[in-house]
Amino acid sequence: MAVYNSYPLVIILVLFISAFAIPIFKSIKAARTIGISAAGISFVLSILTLMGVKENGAYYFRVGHYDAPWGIEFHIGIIEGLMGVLFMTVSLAVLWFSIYSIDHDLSKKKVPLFYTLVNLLVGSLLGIVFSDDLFNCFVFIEISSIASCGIVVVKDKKENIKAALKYLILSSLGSGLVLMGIALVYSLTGHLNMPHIHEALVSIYPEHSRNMLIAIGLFTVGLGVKSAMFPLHTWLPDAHTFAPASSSALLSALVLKAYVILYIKIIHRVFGMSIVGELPVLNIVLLLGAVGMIAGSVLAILQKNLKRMVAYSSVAQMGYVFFGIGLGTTMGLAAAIFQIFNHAFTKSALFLSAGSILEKTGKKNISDLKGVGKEMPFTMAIFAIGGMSLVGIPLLSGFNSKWNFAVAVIEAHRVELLAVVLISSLLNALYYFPIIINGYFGEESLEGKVYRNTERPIKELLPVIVLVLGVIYFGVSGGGLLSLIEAGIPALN
Amino acid sequence: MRKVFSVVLALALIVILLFGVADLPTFGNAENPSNNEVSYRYLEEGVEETGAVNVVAGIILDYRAFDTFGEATVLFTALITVIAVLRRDEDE
Amino acid sequence: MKGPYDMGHLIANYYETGAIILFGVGFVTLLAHGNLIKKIIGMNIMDTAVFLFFIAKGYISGNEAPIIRSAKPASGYVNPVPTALMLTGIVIAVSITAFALSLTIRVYEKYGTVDLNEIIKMGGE
Amino acid sequence: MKFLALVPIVFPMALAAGMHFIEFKNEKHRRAYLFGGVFLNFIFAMMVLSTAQPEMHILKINDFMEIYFKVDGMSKLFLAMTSVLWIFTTAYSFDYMNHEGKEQKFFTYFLVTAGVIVGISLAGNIFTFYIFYEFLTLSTFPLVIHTGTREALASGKKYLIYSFSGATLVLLGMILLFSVTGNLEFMPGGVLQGFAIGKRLTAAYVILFLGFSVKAAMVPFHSWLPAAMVAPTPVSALLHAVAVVKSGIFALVRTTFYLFGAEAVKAMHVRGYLSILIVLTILMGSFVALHQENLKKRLAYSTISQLGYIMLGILLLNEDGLTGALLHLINHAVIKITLFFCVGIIMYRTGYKTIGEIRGIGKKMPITMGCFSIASISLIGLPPSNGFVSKWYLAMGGLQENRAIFVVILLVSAILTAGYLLPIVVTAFFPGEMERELVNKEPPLMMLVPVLMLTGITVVFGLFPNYILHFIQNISRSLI
Amino acid sequence: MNKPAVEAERSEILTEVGKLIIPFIQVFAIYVILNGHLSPGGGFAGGTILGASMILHRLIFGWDNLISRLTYDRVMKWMCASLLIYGALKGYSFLTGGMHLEVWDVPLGTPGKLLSGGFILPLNIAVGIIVSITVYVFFKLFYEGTI
Repeated sequence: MAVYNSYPLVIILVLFISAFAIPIFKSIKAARTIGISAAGISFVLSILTLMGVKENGAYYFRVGHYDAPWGIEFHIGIIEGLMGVLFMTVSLAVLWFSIYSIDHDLSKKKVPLFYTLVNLLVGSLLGIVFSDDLFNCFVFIEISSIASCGIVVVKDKKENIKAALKYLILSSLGSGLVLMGIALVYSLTGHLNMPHIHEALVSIYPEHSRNMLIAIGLFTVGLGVKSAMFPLHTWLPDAHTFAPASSSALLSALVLKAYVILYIKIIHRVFGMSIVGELPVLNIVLLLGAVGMIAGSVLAILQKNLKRMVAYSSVAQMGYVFFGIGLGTTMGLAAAIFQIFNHAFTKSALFLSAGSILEKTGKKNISDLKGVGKEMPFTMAIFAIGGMSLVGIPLLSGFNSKWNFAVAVIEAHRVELLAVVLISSLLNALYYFPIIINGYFGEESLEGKVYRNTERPIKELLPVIVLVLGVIYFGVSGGGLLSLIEAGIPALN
Repeated sequence: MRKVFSVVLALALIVILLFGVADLPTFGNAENPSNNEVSYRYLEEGVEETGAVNVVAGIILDYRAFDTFGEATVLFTALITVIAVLRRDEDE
Repeated sequence: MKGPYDMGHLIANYYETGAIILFGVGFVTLLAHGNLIKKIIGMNIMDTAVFLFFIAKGYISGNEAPIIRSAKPASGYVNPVPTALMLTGIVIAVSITAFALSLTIRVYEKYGTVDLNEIIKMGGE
Repeated sequence: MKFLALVPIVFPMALAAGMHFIEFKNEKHRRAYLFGGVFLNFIFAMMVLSTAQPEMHILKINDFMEIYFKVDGMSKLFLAMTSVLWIFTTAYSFDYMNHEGKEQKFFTYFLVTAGVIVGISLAGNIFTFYIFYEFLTLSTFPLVIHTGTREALASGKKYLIYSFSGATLVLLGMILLFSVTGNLEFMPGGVLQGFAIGKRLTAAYVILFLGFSVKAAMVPFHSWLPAAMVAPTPVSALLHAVAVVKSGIFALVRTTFYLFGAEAVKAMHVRGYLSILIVLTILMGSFVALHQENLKKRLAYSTISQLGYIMLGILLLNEDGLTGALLHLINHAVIKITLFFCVGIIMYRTGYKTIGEIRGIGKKMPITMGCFSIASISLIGLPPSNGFVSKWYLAMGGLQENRAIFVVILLVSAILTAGYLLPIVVTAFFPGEMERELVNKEPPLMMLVPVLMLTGITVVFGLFPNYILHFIQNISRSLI
Repeated sequence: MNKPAVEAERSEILTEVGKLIIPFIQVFAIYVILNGHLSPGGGFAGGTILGASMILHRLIFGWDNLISRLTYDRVMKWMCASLLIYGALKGYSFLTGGMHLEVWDVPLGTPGKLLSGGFILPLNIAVGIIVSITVYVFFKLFYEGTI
């Protein structure tokens, strides 16, 4: 039992306990110090965990004194390790950014609460990713739903409250369905620990297939609501639009992803492809993902509000993820997980830059943003890189992601689906390029604009630049990450 | 319209789930899969292992204590969010 | 798949059956009503239904609650696991309800109504 | 020295960046800086072309994504052409842009595009090519919308949409091809040795062809080109004669002969359908050009039809056809850039845009209009002009495929070319009754000299085509 | 701490009955918390009862010194302190258990006695405090919008 095995638990404990400690101190400075230092510690630990896992492969870690069927266990494979690093990186960058931006949106008393909620949120998301016990995952799901609604509503505007309420109602509906699914599975197997459930299910597969189908359906719908699978995305635009920039970045980059990871675990660890392959679920997921890829982009094209447009493009990007899962092949899954990385970095950078534009110029409509490229060139440049990555310009991570999907589609002998991937990337071009163009070019829009008069200082943009560098890095050397993911997938089932 | 839609949806849900219930193990039967080695160990050795006569307390605070930890965290999170929503700032 | 569905089994599983129907009722209450309070009530009904369903899993006819006093064999007690889980679930439901209610209060302060449809009609931006 | 290839690509971009940091004392200094830079880049390019070891692997992301440069006959031809013409364009643009304004912005993207074009011509596999192809769109876009008017923005948007749709098709074709061969390197004779020509390969070829022909302005994907005429003249000259459309043609050559190989394409039996589109392109371009009042628009449509010739020559898939095509690639570049420069001079001097306005202008600008007439004659292809040589080889190729119809089409379109170019000359020199008194004189030397030199090149190519002809024949021999 | 706007007028009966029963309620709550490992109940149930008793106290006696002593900061301090204790204890046992370390652990004691069950008793107490405070704060916030 090496020391690093306990790091995932330590990460969660550190995040939660720091969150417990923050409200004692009233000063913003103290809250910031505690929150960010806890995130920093967890970041280091997550990297160490990943290195250890790469060294010695996946392992189980029991939380407490009792082994799997009696106690609760973590399962840490390469995928989980990667997710840990991803989550901590993004959340650290977002926290760093929030130092400069958050008190613009929040009243002084709310800022410590924001940091508390962020730590709780990230910790619970990591709990969802790490835990190997269905009911434990459910508990963490609830923490994360409350906390994510919380970071929407800390900003005391009426739209925020409306959005948070919508979000809360729909996501508690989703968690109700998930709990129902857990109940079904439990009544079939009497277990809550994923591998044990898997054994039991395989042993009783043929006769109880109906209940299994129902259970998977419940999980799909429940988690689909929470991770904005296409027809169930209706809560997302409001929540992501009105939340403060940092919150939107966290919500779109991390929260959606954790539920997807849980869904992947349920498909591969709980039921296993041997059972899921027999059931029609994955085809439906594939269809919904494909529809989402197109429809999300089309909806995004129709938007007038910048952040809302970015939010709708998240729907499209999550469509890619479900598309990859729905393919049901290893390559498809790898592409989906790579897309999770790509989208996490790109979309957080987009939201943060869009938020800075909104904060500095006070303009939230796309039509008003003409010439903003002259006023805040660097922010706009970050936005442009993010947009190009989603459009799929080579040497940016979005291109690699699309390429992976193309390969997966061809491997799955469904060449016709290539059209979906490419069309949706074209649609991305249709709504990202006009913004960039109007931002930088076009004469009458530039008149009266003063060069860099509203630009954020570079020091405050650094965290976003870090994220963008991540985008470029995954674009230039995406092969390493992909091979790592592919190496990690066998440990999933 | 929306009411009709939601009623139909709910009815469909009920019917589907009842199909599921129709071949769930029988209620109250000691041979059900849910009464397996897990619960037996809790009942057999729970007292020795946790020292709690109340097995449920033993489970929530020792066997599956991590759930309860999360549970306390849920309460705390709810408290923080409710404060964030409702607490008026006197100074402003 | 199992052949013809015997409704007798539904009667035998009357606990689960009731729970499912309750679940549907909560579902419809949550979706159909615009009034936020009713929505929250529907939410609670749904959760309660799931709790009922879950607890029913633990019941063994003729056995008593899992508090080990006498030297009774383990087979004499009901399954404690669902009870333990549902304790957690109840607390979670309480927290969610509290949060939702607080949001409702704020919504009423800001919009002057608790009907979600009207609120959405008012829009925002 | 494997990074040598990067020098002519990165250097202009560095220059472009440098412009924003260096404080130029006066206009002269900047001109010296720019011209020196472009010329230096020309020398770098020549160094790369004459390098000892022609293969340069830069960066390998995975077996599909690899940045890889290679110097072969085709890239020599294209790179030499572009970098020579670039120098002339630079010299020409100084005065012209001076009255267009916003030179800083213009020259920035101008230089970036120069680097991108070098990348395109040196790309050793289609992935590298694709990267620079996308960058070309992005870097020429600001030039297209340079004036910044609403009209310019609109046509710029059109340009973007067309180019990206084409690029998406290209990506699709690449993926399909890669899924079969697993190798996307440009090599003479193609990468398909030992692969059965299946449906997927055919689909890949057609998709790639259509995708690239968007930039090559093939009907029905041509309409962005006339729309892009709102750009200042040097840009139009670049777009047409040098950079964009020619890179589309270049891509077609690469795809057809270096990826698939003539044999495979022959075996696909899709040439018929494609050549129908191309014939449409030739005739339709010429016919529309006939009744364009705006000079630049007229030249634009003539470009469309001339590009049709080249694509036709490519699809003939025989040695003479390819020779003619490549020869016409060069000739058309030189001629068309000359024509555009002349029109640009007219606009610069008088601001006239349509034929009706330039009545009798030949008397005032004899040199300019003289060059214009020479260029038009060469484009029509009267012997002993260079246009004649290339068209001769195209006709030869057509006859080898015993498709006399192509020859007929060539002749018809030559007549049409005469039909839409000569009137300009005639109205310029023989105004009939003078309408208004023109006071303008010839333009400044910096604009006139490039035109003269280019005309000289045209004439030289017409009289002594052998040197370049041999070079091109070697290439096409190696490919067929 | 200024007085809240909402202030129900005192009623003799209520005060007397409250004086009578509230102590019993609180004692019962503490009993439930302390016997959580021996009988039905535990931290959550007992904490709820305790919170309910505090709510009752607030409703009957209004703004007297007990309530006014429960300021936001103090309440939060108690809450966070007990949560930190809880987290520290559980984290200790999680880590030692997970790492299979044979280190000192609370003696389990003899089942059935009050002082038994290892960590369960202190945990129950901590949970009781947390829950009671949460319930009370929820009530205060809903009722007065401030603490």
